[in-house]
Amino acid sequence: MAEITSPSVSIQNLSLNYGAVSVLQTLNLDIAEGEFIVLLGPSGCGKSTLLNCIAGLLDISKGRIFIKGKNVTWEEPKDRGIGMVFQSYALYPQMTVEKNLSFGLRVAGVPKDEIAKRIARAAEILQIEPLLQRKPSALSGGQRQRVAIGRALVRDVDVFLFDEPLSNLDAKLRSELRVEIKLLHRKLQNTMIYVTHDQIEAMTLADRIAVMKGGVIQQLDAPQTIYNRPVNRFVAGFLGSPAMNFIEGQLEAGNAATFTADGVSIPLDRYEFDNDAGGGGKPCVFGIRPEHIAFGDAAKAMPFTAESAVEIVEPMGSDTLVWTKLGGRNFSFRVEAEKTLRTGDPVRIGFDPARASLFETPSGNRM
Amino acid sequence: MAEITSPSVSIQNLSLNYGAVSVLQTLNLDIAEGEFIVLLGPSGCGKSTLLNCIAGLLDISKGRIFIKGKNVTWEEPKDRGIGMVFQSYALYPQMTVEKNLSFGLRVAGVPKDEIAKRIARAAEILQIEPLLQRKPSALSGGQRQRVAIGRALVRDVDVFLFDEPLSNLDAKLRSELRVEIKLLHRKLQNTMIYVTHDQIEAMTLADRIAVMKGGVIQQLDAPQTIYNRPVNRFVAGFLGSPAMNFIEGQLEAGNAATFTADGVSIPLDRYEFDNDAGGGGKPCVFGIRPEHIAFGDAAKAMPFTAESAVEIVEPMGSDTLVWTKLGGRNFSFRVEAEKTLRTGDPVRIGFDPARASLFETPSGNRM
Amino acid sequence: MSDHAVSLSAPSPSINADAWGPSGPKPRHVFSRRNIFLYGTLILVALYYLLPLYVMVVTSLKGMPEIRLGNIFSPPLEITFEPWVKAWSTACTGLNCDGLSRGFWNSVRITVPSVILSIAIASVNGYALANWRFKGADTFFIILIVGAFIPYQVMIYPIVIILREIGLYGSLTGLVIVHSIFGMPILTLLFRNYFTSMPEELFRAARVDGAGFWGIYLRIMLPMSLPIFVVAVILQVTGIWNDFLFGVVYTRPDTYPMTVQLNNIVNSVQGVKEYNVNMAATILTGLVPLVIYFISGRLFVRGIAAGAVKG
Amino acid sequence: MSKSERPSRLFRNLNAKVASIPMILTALVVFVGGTAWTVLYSFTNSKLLPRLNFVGLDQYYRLWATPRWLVSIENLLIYGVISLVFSLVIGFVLAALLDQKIRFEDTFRTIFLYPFALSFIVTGLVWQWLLNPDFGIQGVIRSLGWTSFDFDPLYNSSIVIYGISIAALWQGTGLIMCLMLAGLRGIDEDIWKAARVDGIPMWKTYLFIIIPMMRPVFITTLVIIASGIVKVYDLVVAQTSGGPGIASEVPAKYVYDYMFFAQNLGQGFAASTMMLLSVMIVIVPWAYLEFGGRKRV
Amino acid sequence: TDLEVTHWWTSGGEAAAVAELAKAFDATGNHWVDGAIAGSGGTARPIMISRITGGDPMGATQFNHGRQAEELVQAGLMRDLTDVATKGKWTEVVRPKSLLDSCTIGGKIYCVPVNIHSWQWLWLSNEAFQKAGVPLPKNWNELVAAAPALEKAGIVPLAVGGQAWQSSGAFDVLLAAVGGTDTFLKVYKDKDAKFAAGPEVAKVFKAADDARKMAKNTNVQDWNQATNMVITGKAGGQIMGDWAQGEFQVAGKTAGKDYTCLPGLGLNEVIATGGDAFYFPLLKDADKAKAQEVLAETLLDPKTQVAFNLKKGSLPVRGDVDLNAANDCMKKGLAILAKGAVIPWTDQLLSQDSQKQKEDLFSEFFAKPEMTVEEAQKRFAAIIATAD
Ligand SMILES: Nc1ncnc2c1ncn2[C@@H]1O[C@H](COP(=O)(O)OP(=O)(O)OP(=O)(O)O)[C@@H](O)[C@H]1O
Ligand SMILES: Nc1ncnc2c1ncn2[C@@H]1O[C@H](COP(=O)(O)OP(=O)(O)OP(=O)(O)O)[C@@H](O)[C@H]1O
Ligand SMILES: [Mg+2]
Ligand SMILES: [Mg+2]
Repeated sequence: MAEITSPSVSIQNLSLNYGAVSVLQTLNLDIAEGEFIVLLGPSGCGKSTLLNCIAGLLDISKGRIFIKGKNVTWEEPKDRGIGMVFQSYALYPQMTVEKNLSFGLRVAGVPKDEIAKRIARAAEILQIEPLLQRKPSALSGGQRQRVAIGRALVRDVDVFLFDEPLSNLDAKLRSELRVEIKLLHRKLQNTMIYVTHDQIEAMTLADRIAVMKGGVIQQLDAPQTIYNRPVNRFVAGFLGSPAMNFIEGQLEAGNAATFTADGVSIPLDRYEFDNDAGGGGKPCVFGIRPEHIAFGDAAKAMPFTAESAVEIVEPMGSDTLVWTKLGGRNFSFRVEAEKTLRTGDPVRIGFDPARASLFETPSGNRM
Repeated sequence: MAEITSPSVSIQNLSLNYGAVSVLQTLNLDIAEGEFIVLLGPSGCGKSTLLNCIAGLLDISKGRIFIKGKNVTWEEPKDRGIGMVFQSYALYPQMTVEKNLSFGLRVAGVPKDEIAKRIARAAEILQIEPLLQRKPSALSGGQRQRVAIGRALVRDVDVFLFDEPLSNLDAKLRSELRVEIKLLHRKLQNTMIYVTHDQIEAMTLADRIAVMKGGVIQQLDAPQTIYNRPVNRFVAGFLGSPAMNFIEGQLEAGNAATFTADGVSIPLDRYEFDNDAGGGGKPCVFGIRPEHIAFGDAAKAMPFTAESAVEIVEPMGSDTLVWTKLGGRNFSFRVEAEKTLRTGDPVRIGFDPARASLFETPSGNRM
Repeated sequence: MSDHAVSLSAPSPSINADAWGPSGPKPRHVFSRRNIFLYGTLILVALYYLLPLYVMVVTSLKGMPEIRLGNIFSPPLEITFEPWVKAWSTACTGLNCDGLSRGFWNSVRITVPSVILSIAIASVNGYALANWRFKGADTFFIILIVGAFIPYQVMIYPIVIILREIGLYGSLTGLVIVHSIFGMPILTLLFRNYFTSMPEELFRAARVDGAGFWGIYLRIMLPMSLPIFVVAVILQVTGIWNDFLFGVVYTRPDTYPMTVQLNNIVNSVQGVKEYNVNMAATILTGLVPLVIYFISGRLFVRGIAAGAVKG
Repeated sequence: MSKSERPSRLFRNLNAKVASIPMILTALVVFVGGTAWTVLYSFTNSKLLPRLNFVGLDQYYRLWATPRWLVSIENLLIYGVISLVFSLVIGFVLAALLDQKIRFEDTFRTIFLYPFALSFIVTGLVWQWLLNPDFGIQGVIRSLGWTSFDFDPLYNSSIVIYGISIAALWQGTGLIMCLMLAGLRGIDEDIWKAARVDGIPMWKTYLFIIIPMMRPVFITTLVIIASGIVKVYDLVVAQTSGGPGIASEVPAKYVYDYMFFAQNLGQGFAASTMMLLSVMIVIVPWAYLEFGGRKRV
Repeated sequence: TDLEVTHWWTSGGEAAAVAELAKAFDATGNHWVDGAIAGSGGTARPIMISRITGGDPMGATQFNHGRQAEELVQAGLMRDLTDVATKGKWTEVVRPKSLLDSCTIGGKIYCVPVNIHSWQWLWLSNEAFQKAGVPLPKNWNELVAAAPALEKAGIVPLAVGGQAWQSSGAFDVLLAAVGGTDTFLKVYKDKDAKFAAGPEVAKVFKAADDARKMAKNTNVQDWNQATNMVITGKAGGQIMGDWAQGEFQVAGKTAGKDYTCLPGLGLNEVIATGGDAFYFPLLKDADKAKAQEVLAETLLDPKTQVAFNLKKGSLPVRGDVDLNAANDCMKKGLAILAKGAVIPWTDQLLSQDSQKQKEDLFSEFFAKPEMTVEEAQKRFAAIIATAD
């Protein structure tokens, strides 16, 4: 069948149990050649497990895995053409950093000078040149992590599996490496499956993001789509920092749909419904991101405005997060750092409901 | 001497070598009772090493360490009244999560019901209740990390040492735990020394931030001061994401000091010099953060404005980073996500030099 | 892949198996090449190990006339359990004709405390050497290691003198101490090296958690070193249970271990040798360690430090 | 401010020091004391009982003029190399095979280990039989028609030491296997995973990753095997009592025979001193490199 | 009173023999506490010596008579039995007298000899010679002559087990038989090294060379396996002590019919007075000391002697006992003993040290065909030169 040969990685009906604990449930995922997929999801949702399954390191309970159109479900990891960065690093403790990096290549019979070249390149990218002769036990946490990345980078494979590769690095290094990984991906055009908890990483690197929860992929879409049109409340709440504001209320379907909650009523004529609005009085949740909220003068121009009082002010360096109340709920919005607001100050806020998201209760699906 | 009894933790002239590698060099640090100190610094700069020294887990080469006014330089870790989260977790593999959490308490002879209560509380905060009976090997990376945090949290100690405790957690959980840690700190009023690479964590949690580089503390100040008035170019460049823009040029000291570089000249009359400006033509670096740059109409109101063209547009979810050129250098600024700029568009940018930083060359110190 | 071709798992009838290929867990064929190689090797080697046992068992079931004539490999024409009975309960050593049974409880009384004490001392030593090094410790340790190479017969007389001087000569306590002393070099090395290979962070974490020397040893290190304790138990149980020389040199006749009887049954130079009884006696004596081997196998836990540290 | 003097060194790490007292006592009193005693008496002509009748180096001259001692040393070297190499290799291979999550692991392990439990006094006899050219393996195979088959290692002076090694391996490899197995069980599963992803073949993973990681276990094993080699005695007595002739004599047997059969303690002590001396020349520098100075590996 | 007695008599016949001693001792109202340790002197002696020097001595202990306990006596750890001996007139009853001599050190008697074991026997398989079609040899020389025929029939002419003491013992037997009593004494008693290097002894070495050639296909270790070869007709003969007889008996063979024994190899019918003796460590406890005396007396009691030696297969140390129950070979021995054709055995003449060196030499000689007779004799002479 033609459709299974085109994606670089194709996962079909994958299930995995650890004894009685079922971690992945009939998961399906097609990844195109050269695509950069980021896996996002709460801690313990099964991201590492999924990578391990793709790598062939866990015996899956059900389903199939194809890589480059070949069914590799029962293949050995080495025959799958993958490179992997382990969340726990799994460095070879008795080898120097250099040996750690070169070992796989030497085994594969890559010529010596080629190995040296690749290692030099990886070490430069990862800024670990001075550490090449050390053993992992004499490295800091972040340095170990970089060696783990290096071990995957030097290999010439079709699919890279990266499990939170940058989590222990400082922001500066992280953004540098992010760029390097992006460049590398552009150059090599190999498929990347990348687990991260850093949303900037996710947004900037990914061609598509897969948001997982409890072993199930909730949404698989381009970053902007995921961010702006989350398919359910979980995805909406999970992405974005500071998190999206949610207000529970009802949908009043009249001439123009309106969302009403404790003291507020938001007109939804500008909102694009995915599904039919259904009957009136339907309970639902209204969500809007803090950065989509204007305040002060700018708020006046918005289709919806409200008055409230500042409750908490949280400075975050470049911006400040301001907490107030709307519809009886805590409600946060972001202002530039220099704006000086104090607790108790009255504020006017406003937003465009077109940028909001509306979710059914109790299913949580986008409306 | 009175001054050494008041700080909760006082480190005097601490040096540490690993064999020939010198990691910490005559480091001094006084931390007040109940203070929340965040250690920031590039990977491998010696943060974990410093924590280990404070905990008494490494034999220091020189110097003294006082905790609560007592010289603990040669005390056993258990006599120092500290709790620690290890970067590598260091969970007891043969114990269940519950046993891992309760170990320290059982050793200290805390009554059973008290132990149960504290564990229940920690497990709730960390959202690991369903995992209490598992062994660490059956946990995901983030779950292990949470257990590691929990093991410190349940203990009732004077000083907490946290080594990148949230690095492997998803953004949502991370911000929740951040809040919990802040609350806990407020409640218990114990001293915290906290290593992180997450600047939001650093900014929101810290009373003071210590920025380290190569085993030396570069600056120790309140978060806003560090952010707005970095003492040197390293600190300025290290903090802030996206990073500060730097333009190399000269300082023309005339009536009013001016910074000049390839085609631009920025008046510095509003800039507060820390040190004497020195002679004319002195080479220096001008730095300004992307979020302090206004563009379009807003730019016109700024004391300094310039025209340029958009080179790259980087969407980052809530905002977009726009790259242009100023003074021959790449120059980035942040705009709201909905602003649609395209490569090649002409832009007008402007900023207030009062918010900039000026650094001497080659020392890199703030002027 | 040949594996796929011979797949035993029936493809789901609704899907064309060839087009979709393998699915689900990789089937484990009983007769895969890996298994044939693996079990083939193991069984072959096991045969080599079992051949002498076979000869022993067969011989022990034969009567003496048959042995005198016979082929050592041929199964007994007439199975007799008399040698076993004799070995256990009626073989004479000198005047005492109660076979191995006589020394059995003595052996137990010697082995149990000796094994426990020697392992306890050595594991604590190993732990101190691995995790709490102090100046000079290495020197003593190296002396111990060299001591492991001294043939212990050489030490018989000095130890007689030492025991005599501290007044423990001839007592069970004395013997237990002797066993602990001679077990110490190897066991200390065993434990020291095992503890050094444990992630040091665990030790650090426990210190921060407030545990002291003994707390860390008992609660952290000990549970994590089950496999090595098994090895130590195997070493010591075997060594002490089968020990003859110390048991007889450093105790009195009323506390002689079973091996004195075994030696007496087996080792007469003059007079008639009853091979069948010898074999039976040897197997009988070996049964106790054998049982320990089998039981302790369960403690060979896999991945004992898994999940402990990252890096 | 109280002058913060370093606390007395003696009381630092006190628990560890207290716990090491048995070891220190053993090392000093038994091993150093006992050895010194032995060396002292090796300069005497003590016979049945130790007596301080000094005769200078006479015992040593006699020792090195004795053909049996020279043969013993040569045998020890051959036997040492064989059993070291094969014990390690066989022990490790068996452990690696058992570590493949096989069924009946307990049974196989016990089979490989049981010879260790059996007293060699009798199993030596069984090996004598098995290797006896007339009614042992050679006899059986010849009776099956292959009449030129030769396998009589215990009865042929030139290869007897190899014959002894066969039985020695049979008896000793089980323990080595257990040690190795214990070491293998300590290896983190993630290392295996990393190696599998790196495409490293099984044997290379063992050779270059697992074995180096098991270095401490290997050192323990090495010392156990080596000390067993130096002390080898029962095995030879039970199988050949040193024969044919003196072809399979070993130093420990020389020591034992001269101490107890010949009732010439001085000679026995001289021989054991020589053994100990050569062991020390090898072990002490190595041990200082291995265990001294350096912090944890 | 309980008295612990250590010894290394543990095999079936030996144990039965010990039981006789114990029975006799118990009959005196005391109690024999048995402390048997098998494995011959090498195993048992360090234990005994440790016990004695460790300050926890047994009541009595076996040694081979001869020089094994010399030093313990000199160290004053052993009890002087002269009083008991005088009372029991041992000098008169013990026969041959040389036995008591080896218990005497500095004019005092320290041990009680209990039996005589002699090495001087050639055991022949009647069946083997029948099969080979040669007449049964009447002495060593005839056996040597018959060897080629035996070999042709696939029979090993002479069985010599691999253990060192067997070849060494065989040589000593040859020395007394081929060389004669005087030669034997000259070498071992006078320790005449020149003589040992001389032509008389060279003759013996020639015989030993024959023996080694005849024995080259033995391929067994234990002496009783070698005996078993004779029993089953796989070997023509064996030089072994009188204890070998037990094996023939257990196998149901009859002397004269199935096998033949030739004392002194049929050349020089003498019997060496090796054997066992009991020594008594010095004890503090007066009761036990008393019991020791009783035991010493009991051991030499005629009734005990008969009962013990019949079971043990050895010869009694008293001439005045009646041994009708003895078998053929034993009777031959008794007859020789009665004639007074006795020589002391190496245990009595040589220190254990020299014995051991001798063992090493002969086991090498027997196993190594390329070792020349001359070389062996030279080394033998060297051992004799330093022997004590
Ligand atoms: N055992 C050792 N021997 C030599 N150098 C070491 C050893 N352990 C750590 N180092 C070095 O000491 C420096 C500081 O290490 P440390 O672990 O304190 O870094 P860190 O600031 O915690 O870094 P990270 O953020 O990556 O965890 C690093 O450069 C590291 O390479
Ligand atoms: N051996 C095991 N036995 C039982 N459950 C396990 C085992 N290993 C992992 N799990 C569970 O499986 C789930 C998925 O684990 P996985 O490591 O894939 O999570 P993850 O998404 O990578 O999380 P994280 O972001 O924290 O690394 C977790 O809830 C974990 O507790
Ligand atoms: Mg994970
Ligand atoms: Mg660190």
